[in-house]
Amino acid sequence: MLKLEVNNLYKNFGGLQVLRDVTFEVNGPELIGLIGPNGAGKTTLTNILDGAIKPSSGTVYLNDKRVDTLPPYMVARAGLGRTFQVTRAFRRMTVLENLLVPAMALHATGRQNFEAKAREVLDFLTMSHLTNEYGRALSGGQQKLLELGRLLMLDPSLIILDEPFAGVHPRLMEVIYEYIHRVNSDGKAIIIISHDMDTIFTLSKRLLVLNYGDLIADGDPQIVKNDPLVKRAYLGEDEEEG
Amino acid sequence: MEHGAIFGWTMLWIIFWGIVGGIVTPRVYERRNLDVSQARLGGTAIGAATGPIGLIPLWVFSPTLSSRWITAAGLLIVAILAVAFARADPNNLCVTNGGFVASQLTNGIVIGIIYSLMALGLTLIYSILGVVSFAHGEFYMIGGMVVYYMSVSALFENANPLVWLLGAAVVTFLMGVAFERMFLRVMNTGQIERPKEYAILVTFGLAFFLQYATQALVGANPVKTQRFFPFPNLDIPSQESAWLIKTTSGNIRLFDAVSIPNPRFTAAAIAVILLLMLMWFLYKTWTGKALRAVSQDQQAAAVAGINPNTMNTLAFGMGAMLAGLSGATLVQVFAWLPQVGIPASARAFVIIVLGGMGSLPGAFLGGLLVGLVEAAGTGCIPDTTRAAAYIPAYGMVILTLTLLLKPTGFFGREL
Amino acid sequence: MLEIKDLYVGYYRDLNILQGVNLTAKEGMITTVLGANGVGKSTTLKAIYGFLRPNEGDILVDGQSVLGVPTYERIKMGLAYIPQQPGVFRWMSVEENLEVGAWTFRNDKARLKRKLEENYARFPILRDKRKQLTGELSGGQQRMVEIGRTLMTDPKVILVDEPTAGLAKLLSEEVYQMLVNLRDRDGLTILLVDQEIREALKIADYVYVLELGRNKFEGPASEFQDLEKAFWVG
Amino acid sequence: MNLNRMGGWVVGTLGVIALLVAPVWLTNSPYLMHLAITSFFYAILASSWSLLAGYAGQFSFGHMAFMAIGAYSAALMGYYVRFTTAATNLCRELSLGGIWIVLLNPQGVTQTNTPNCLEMAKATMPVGAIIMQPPVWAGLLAGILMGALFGFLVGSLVLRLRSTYLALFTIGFSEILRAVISAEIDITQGQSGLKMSPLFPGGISLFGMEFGAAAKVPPYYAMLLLFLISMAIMGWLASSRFGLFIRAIREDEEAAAALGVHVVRYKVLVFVVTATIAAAAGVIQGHYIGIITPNILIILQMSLVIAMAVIGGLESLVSAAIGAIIIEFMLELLRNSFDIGPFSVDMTTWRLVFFGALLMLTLRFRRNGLIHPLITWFSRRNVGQETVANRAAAAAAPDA
Repeated sequence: MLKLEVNNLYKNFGGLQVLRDVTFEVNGPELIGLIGPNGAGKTTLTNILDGAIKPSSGTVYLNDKRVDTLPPYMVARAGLGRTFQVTRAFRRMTVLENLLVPAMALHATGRQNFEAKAREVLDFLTMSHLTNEYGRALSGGQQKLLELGRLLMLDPSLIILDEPFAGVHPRLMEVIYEYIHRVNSDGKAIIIISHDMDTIFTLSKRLLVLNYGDLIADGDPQIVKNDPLVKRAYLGEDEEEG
Repeated sequence: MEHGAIFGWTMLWIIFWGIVGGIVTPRVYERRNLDVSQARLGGTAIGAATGPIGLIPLWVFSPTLSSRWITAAGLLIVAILAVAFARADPNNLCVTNGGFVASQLTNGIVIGIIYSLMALGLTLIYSILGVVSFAHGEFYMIGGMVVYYMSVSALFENANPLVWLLGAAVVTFLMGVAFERMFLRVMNTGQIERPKEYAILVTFGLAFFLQYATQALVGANPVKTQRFFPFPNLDIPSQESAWLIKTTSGNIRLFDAVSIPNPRFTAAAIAVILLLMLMWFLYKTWTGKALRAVSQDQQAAAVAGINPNTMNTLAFGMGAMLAGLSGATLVQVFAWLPQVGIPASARAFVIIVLGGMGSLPGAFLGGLLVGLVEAAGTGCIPDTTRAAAYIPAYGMVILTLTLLLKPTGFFGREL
Repeated sequence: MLEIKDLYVGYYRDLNILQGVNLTAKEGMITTVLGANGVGKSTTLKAIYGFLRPNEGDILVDGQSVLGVPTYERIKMGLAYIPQQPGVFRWMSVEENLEVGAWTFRNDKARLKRKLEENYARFPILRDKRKQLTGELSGGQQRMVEIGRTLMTDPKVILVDEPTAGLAKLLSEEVYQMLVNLRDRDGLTILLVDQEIREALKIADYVYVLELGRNKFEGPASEFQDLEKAFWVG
Repeated sequence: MNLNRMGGWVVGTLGVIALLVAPVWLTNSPYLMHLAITSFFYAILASSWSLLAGYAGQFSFGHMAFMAIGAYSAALMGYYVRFTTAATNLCRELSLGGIWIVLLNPQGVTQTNTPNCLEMAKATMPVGAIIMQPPVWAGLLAGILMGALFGFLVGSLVLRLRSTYLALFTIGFSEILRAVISAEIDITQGQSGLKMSPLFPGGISLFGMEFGAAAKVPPYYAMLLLFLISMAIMGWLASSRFGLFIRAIREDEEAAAALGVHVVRYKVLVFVVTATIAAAAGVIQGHYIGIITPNILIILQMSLVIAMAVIGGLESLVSAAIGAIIIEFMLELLRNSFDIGPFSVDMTTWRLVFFGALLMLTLRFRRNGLIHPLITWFSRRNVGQETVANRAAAAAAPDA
């Protein structure tokens, strides 16, 4: 059973407060949407969870193991996988090799043990015909899928997807939808960062809203939607209210 | 050295506390949620300068580390080292003879100005193209070669040395332009994958090519030109006591203490004029403004209608020309070989990293500093042959310290 | 004036941030493009100005396609662009910044002088600070420098990308007032992309709402009373 | 195992056999033997540089410095270290169960010569005490250790640097090393260089034949052996997780770390491995040539190695090695100067100009090198077909 605890996270860059007292928990295979206007601190939060940057204060526990002090590769091994907003396929490596990297980083055994699993993943992503192509030969959408595939090979308990739907073709979107559902029903928690409200509301069972470093809402999407704070963050200052 | 141990132990003490300060201070500042950007440099400087006396209050009160504090600590380190050196080696010229020290310092500044000129070219290229040219030293070498071969050619033998300089400028400028058009322009078209690595290797290849092409054309014998402009004989205030200025055709002596050889003096004078011309060009002409605009914000410059391709070519050509001109002024100072560009470019790299990549004032200040350090190193180390051989090493020590402590340099915009 | 027809733009051929956007900016009006962030508002402006190459579609200025024209020449077609991040030359003085704006007619001294005066009349504070480094100015003043520089060339259409992002409330009101003045006094056509829905609607003449790289709603600003409709998907 | 892979093995094995039996024909031409040995030396350096730059994306210009560190460590050991069976009580020494490792004092060149402490101690040492120069393998071991140590230090230092800074730093590191070696004349003899003993000072018998210390056949096999061993090690590394990880790091450090790759460890490790191999090559080459001078560190040497690796194919060990061998032979073939009418063309320099131009043109127009595309053409020629075939098969299958 996955458990993520984020306690009183603060982050400032120089004088700029990017995160202020962010606290939340993830229990079990939840499907969570993380939204907020530009500059709200979503990327910073992701980078802190992932270990790429250290919080100014506060702690993060993943499955009762403290991870905010760990470097990214240890956090990944502890069970947190993420994608990046801009696709980051390894361009001069084959699709198969791309998939082997996380598997072999996790286990110190030979590659033959993972090739079968990699082929399964490729089948699922409808990419098996591309097994030996180089990453750079893939189209943007295929690179996006490849990134999702790498996460399956890492087999984390919590996945953070950064803008998984940005710019993708509707047909591809279905594949990603299916991916999310399947991974979720396999018992993994997923946090989706997206600007695509439609998807967020359809997919997620719980919504976190960040605004200029504050976590202003956390709960059922339909309730969050009508929260005055959230409305103000998105629609601007309402003069009638003040 | 009579009491080398004193100096050695002082060095060890400084290094030890510098390391302690450099490691502990950032952690202290980070834990207190303070700005850590200066903590490593500041901690190292204060640790090295004052040892535990300064470090403990620093850790307890953790004040904001301004550059003034760091500069003060730096000067204190220099002072401590100077005192330790004087104690260790009381008979050294650097200790006993004030005139010698003044002379060394002046010569350091004089040579530093020329280093600056060359580094400015490199930093100009970097600020516009985002590329470090590993062939910078070869343009420097070619500038000198052009001057030498013009000075011995039948056609230009009796021409004013300024004509030779012009020739060097034209040749290196055109070579720079041609190279940029042929090999670097493709970087902007998206045809080249991983452009940074491509730029490193292709400019390195250019260095290799130019060096041996020059050697194939002119051979590997050292050449040197005569003094461009011999001094007139001056004795001020009077011939009997010329304590203010006394010149012979090959040397100038100021205040009866500072003596500068003519070639260095003229080279620096030309460099100063060139620097002023460069400033005039960059700040007063339309093209100069456009270059500065591109270096500060590429997108905004393009929006204003400035063609980035033209500016890239121009910047590379001018950078090459500045290197060529600094070589052209120095061919009357040093013996010139096809390989002479290598240490020169290594030095230019040190200077631009020290000054902050892409910063023009940084390059100027860095050049002066490297000139001074080299002068102090060569002048004060007792074993002169060894001191001369170690000249490139001083630059490397500076480079390593910069990369370790403050990778953005003096005025760095970004790493 | 400015027409965008069925535009597909993205960093890859198959990952299109814009998937068939159609927009028209009518002469002498403020046309505002709204939408949650990430739907491709800024991308649209970048594509119009040539920083991104469209995969499909066309961009017309006065009925003439700009697609083959390099970015640095689009200014000559009467286009101007004010990006989201202040694009001022930080280590140049205010006056130099404005002069760079006059790059395309740099040899016409009389015109340069006239345009400088015009800008100083428009933003008197800039006259006082004209020798100061632009990087030392406040955020609002930097915006003024940028707008002033953009106006040096007498553009017909200005593309404005979130002009008040990161500015204090008082300053943003000033900036919006500036845009209104540009429309009313100078008769400029403005294509405004914004996040501040309420404020942007106040000054807009015509509104487009994008969703995920596609047109969702459009209509005169007066018809846009239901803010939530513009934003939440119902 | 597919057909291509098998073809690769066959070609590789045939190549190795050819290299092993080549001395049978070459033995009458010491010149060709010398060329072969030198080309193996460069092949080791070019392929290890390609592991560093092509696989791991660390553009170091200090590779020859590691080679020099290896060679000088071995040479200095040969000069200043002796194994004795009795204490000297004059030199600095370390006792190891009956054997003393004695460190001689530098006798100096520039200043008045200081007497050799061992020579003076001989008078007091017991009769019959054996004084032995350290064997070649000890020097090799020392060279490798020092190479690894410096690889570790440089690797740890440049870890966080971006490619431009890394290149600047390593070029400076190389120059500083050359300055130190040239300046510390009392220890290194400066430009006149340190003599090194032959690889097999007492000669060796191979295949029932006796070879003297100056014969070319033993060093041929020594260098070939080192070449094959290092290719085997690097090839194994490149195809194992190590290779996978360093290539992932080259492509995208952040993404690799997010997938669980210990970026820091592998970046340092690749420096250590390549530095060690370069150092080993330096030791063998130093013993073979018999003298080591600071001139092995001039930028030209590094430029040549880079040209070899780039022209061969930076992203493949084998291509880089083949490129090195071909270019080394071409450098020799192009040695003969000639006259065109009144102009005499000094080919010793012009050939370098040619390779400089070729390096630039290769980078500009054939980023993958000139040899590598041939190899990939053979090994990957069916990938495209495979993709098409798989796609067709998928399309033909009824939707699930």
